[in-house]
Amino acid sequence: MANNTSHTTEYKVLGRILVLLMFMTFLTISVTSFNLGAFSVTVALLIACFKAFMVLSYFMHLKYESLLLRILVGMVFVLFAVIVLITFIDYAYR
Amino acid sequence: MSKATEKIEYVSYLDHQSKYKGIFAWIFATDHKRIGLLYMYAIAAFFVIGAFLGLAMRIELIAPGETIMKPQTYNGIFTVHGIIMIFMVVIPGLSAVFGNFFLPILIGAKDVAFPKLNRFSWWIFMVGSAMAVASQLLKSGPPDTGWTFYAPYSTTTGTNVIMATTAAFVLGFSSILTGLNFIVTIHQMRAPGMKFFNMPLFPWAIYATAWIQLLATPIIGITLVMLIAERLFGIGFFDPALGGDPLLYQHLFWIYSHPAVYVMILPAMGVISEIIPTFCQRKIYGYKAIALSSLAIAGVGFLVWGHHMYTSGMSENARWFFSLLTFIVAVPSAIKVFNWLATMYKGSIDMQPPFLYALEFIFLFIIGGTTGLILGSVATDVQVHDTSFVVAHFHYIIFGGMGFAFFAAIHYWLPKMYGRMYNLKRAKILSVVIFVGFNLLYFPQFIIGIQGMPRRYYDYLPQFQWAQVISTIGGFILVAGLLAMISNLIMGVRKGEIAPANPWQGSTLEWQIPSPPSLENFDEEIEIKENPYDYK
Amino acid sequence: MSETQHHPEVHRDDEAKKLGMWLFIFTELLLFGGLFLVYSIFRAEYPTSFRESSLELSVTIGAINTIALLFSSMTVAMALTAMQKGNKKLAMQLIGVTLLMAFVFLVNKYFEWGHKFEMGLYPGSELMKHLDRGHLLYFSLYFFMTGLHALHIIIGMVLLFISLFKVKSGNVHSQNYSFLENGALYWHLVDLIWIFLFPLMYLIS
Amino acid sequence: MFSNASNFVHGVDNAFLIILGISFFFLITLTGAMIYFVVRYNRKRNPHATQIKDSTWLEVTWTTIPLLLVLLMFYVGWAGFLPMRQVPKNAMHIKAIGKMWKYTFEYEGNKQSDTLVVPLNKAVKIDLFSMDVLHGFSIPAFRIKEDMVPYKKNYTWFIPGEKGDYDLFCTVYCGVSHSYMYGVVRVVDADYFDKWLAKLPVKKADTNRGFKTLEKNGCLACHSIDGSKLVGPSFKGLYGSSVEVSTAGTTHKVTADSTYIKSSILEPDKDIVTGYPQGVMKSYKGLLTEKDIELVNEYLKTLK
Ligand code: HEA
Ligand code: HEA
Ligand code: HEC
Ligand code: CUA
Ligand SMILES: [Cu+2]
Repeated sequence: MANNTSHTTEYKVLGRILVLLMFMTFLTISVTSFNLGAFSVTVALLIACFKAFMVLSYFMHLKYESLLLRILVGMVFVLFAVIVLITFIDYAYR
Repeated sequence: MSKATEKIEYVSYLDHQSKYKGIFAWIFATDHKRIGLLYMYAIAAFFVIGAFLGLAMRIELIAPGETIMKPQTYNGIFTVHGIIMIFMVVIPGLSAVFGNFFLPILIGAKDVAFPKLNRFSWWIFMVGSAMAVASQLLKSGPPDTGWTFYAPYSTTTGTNVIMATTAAFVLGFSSILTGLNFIVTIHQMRAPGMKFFNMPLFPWAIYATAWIQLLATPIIGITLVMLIAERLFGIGFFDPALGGDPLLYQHLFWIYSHPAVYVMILPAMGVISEIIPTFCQRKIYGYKAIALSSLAIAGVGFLVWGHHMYTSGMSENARWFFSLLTFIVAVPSAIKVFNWLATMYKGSIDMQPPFLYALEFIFLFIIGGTTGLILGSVATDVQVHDTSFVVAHFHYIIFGGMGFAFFAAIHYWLPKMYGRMYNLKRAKILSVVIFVGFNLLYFPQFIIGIQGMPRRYYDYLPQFQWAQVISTIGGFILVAGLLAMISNLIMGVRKGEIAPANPWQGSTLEWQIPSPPSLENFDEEIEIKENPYDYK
Repeated sequence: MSETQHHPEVHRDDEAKKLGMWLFIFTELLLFGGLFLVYSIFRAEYPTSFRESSLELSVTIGAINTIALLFSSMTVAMALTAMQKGNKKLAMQLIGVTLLMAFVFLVNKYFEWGHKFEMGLYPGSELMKHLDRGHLLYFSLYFFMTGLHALHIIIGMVLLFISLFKVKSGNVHSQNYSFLENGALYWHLVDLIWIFLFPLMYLIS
Repeated sequence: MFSNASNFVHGVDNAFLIILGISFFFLITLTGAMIYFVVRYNRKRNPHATQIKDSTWLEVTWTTIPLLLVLLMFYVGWAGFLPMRQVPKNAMHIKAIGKMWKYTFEYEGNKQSDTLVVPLNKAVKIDLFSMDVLHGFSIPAFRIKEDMVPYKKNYTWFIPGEKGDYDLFCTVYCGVSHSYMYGVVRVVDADYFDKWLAKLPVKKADTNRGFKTLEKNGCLACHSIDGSKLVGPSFKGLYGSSVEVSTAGTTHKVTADSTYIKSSILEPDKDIVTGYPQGVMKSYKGLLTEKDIELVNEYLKTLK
């Protein structure tokens, strides 16, 4: 057993995730086609984040990886979010 | 201490025969030690070029009006000086040279995690450097934007900006791959039994640095690509005449380039943290504080980029926010200085050249760092922004910091790398010469900076001349000292005495193996200590 | 660190490769991150122009591409599962499907871009020069971001092609599948980026 | 330090002295300690090091004290800066326009001047504009500096407190003659100012085609048409006059006729006017057509 580092995800699980992702895609399209103003962007982004989370956890097996790697991935996203927020401190008040 | 075991015959990595011969044994080498040396030779060559460009500027500035060159030439020279020094000398500097050579040894590994990738990084480093040099020689003339490539000047000037930015992009890629390699090495290749908190402090510093390289460099990469696209297609991201936003360029540029200054200084701090305990024969004071402050600097360092833009027309809220964070990031640096001094207390101090350079480092770093505090405060930055005060600040902290740490490192590790010793007495004298020349060169710039002398000025008002003259004289002393230092080192490598395995009585792993190390570094079992600086 | 007594070398190597791939994915994420930052700034500055311009894009094509990518992401994950279970044939078929989907994506993109080019809308064109700032920026970002993304699709396809041959030749097998695993990770990255590109580019009515 | 040149000097210098003071304190004590340790614990004197245990208490202390000090520095820096963004309502407005490599100031009533003249003890708001690339607007004596950003509004303001001439520098790199982009700020009595302003001619739209050519190609950044000396010689009275130039090192006199002017435009480095730097003016070969040069010549003839 040289190589048991990765978890094996069953086909069924992967299939279910795909169905969920498809559903989410249609949800975004339908939500944004109502004009909800600024709200629709928020919803679209929230859904996108959820989809990304699913892809990361199941397709990319992050759910079964070491805690360290999970923390690192999380930190990268947080870092990016913080950079965007700080940049907007300038733009929002100009 | 180190007798070769019977099983493996000891052959130094320098004498090791691989399937390639001659120069190919070097450029196709995957041995981290050889790659480290390759970086060192390349970087030393660029350093010499960059330094002479610096000297050319000093001669031009010795008197107002034209001295030896035209304004356009001058503008090209400071741009290229900046590009070479930043992207080709100090960013790769310590981490690619000494990181490559000593990181695996210090954590008890045979090599880095991906030796071929490591070789590839060096190759693209050379490609990028070649492009940077080419940008000088091509038809339209050297780029004349300053190393910051501020839009919209950089999107409209007729010089070789595309070539120079592509070069910076390629160099950035090399930096990313090196960082990636080091992170994986530290996570996966530590010797059995070595926990994170048993690592020496240089690997800790390299670890923090590698994260910055990995996460910040892509941003400048994409920014430079946007700049190129703007020049080629007139896309208008940054040029206001096309609808773009020049301040956005500045944000993106400094989102990378501020963290990049910590890429320069963190490994330097790591080197100092290695040298001080060795020459004091004392366990380093506040091991954990030093290790964690590296991570703190790397983390908070990501969030302070706006301090380069206080006068750019940024919103008031952003100005105070960035100022506050800038001050906070200074505290971990202060902690390190205090811990180094505490390590000297009641030590048994041996004044050898590496230690002398380390002391000079601390002095210059305090000056560079505390003038950084003046720049960090909004009111005073308004006065000295874009003046020679800033020029003095960053030469003190980059050259006085990273540069002197580099000199300390080479004097510290040269016996290990080549198995020979240089002339110690001469090294000490030259160290003092360099120190004096350095201060003469840059200190006057603080004063005229406060009086308002702007930077990137080809010509200036007569009231600033006295300082420029002192500066130029200092420059010559410095260059003379440095050339003598290099020749002292080269003579040491070629004809010096054979160095013992542990000339300074160091306690970290590199001193437990023969000098120079063998190809696989560790031919015998090594002992992992609870604390790497375990002096009794 | 986990020290397996018997095969420390092999064991570590795979872990290292995977970690290396993840780190590379981090840099890719931040590379696109820079563009998303630019996008959000300009979007905040020119909301109406961005909205108007996005109407020029066909949501249908975008949606088809989203589905193609999501589907391919699943099939490549399944290919890994198949490989882990030692089912070589199924793994090859699944990689094949993934590549097919990637191809569908590119063909779609080709038509989408081709249509814009016919209208005279491409970077550096006369028409682009006459657009107002908001529209110009939107389309510049559109071409830049989807272009970079398409480039990543192509790189991903190359990686998957190589995996396909490695599986076929037996270089990648149920005991050593780290190349396929990393290729798949890269492919998911491409999907991940599209998940954000799609709503931001196509769906801002 | 602490002059009375503008209302900001006090706040800025205050911050400067506080930060500098703390910095010097640390520089001197730390360097002193370093030297003392090196001497006192030298290996000759102290052959055996004493190992000392880490003290969490000490670490916390020397984290907290610098933290408090930097917060103080932040505060004084911010307090010194804040007034720079709070323009009083009654401030007089002047428009400053930066253009490669020259400043122009527009006063109310469409009046234009190359020198910034301001009345003593009166709040002046400067609206900053740029016509091409980034420029800086820095008056060191007043402790102010802001960038001029094309297509973006930016401003600065001050109350001058002492009469006199002060330097004005462009601090943001803007091309070849960046270092020649400087000017003078003149602070005068309010009475004198009113008289000066009244005398300042109203800017008239000059429709001469030769003038247009000069303006469009940026010649007027370096050459004035009113006799004042900028980066290059003034055009006023140039045509037909006798000019001392140096050609390949030898000085001689030439008459500024059409051929001379043409060669000065196409090959500026051939004849260098005495007292002016070589290499500052670039060649306009390919940029100005024959026709343009003719127009310029016609226009220069009118500038007596
Ligand atoms: C190695 C590179 C390096 C490093 C480490 C630093 C470190 C710091 N820098 Fe510097 N900086 C540059 C390289 C570097 N800088 C460069 C290249 C530029 C110019 C770029 C360009 O425009 O071309 C620049 C410009 C620059 C500016 C912009 C100036 C301007 O253009 O107007 C500012 C403003 O805040 C700044 C601040 C700081 C601060 C606060 C630190 C701090 O991290 C310093 C921390 C260190 C200390 C504080 C000293 C040690 C502590 C003590 C001795 C104890 C006493 C201290 C306290 C009580 C806190 N730097
Ligand atoms: C690492 C960074 C670094 C280093 C070392 C230097 C070194 C020098 N610099 Fe600097 N400089 C910058 C980074 C650096 N510089 C940057 C980023 C800018 C801003 C550019 C811009 O505005 O865009 C700048 C700008 C700058 C200016 C301001 C230009 C202006 O604003 O008008 C000046 C002016 O005098 C100057 C002078 C010098 C001089 C005289 C030297 C040196 O000549 C000092 C003498 C040093 C040597 C002679 C070195 C000898 C060493 C060796 C031969 C190799 C040794 C190697 C080994 C042992 C391995 N530099
Ligand atoms: C960067 C500044 C700069 C710009 C822009 C510039 N010049 Fe000049 N010009 C100079 C300088 C400096 C000199 C004097 C040195 C020399 O003779 O080369 C000069 C000299 C001249 C002379 C000779 C004047 C004399 O007194 O004999 C003429 C004519 C002239 N310029 C025309 C022009 C025209 C026409 C343009 C624009 C199309 C222009 N210049 C743009 C800087 C400039
Ligand atoms: Cu205008 Cu520098
Ligand atoms: Cu910075």
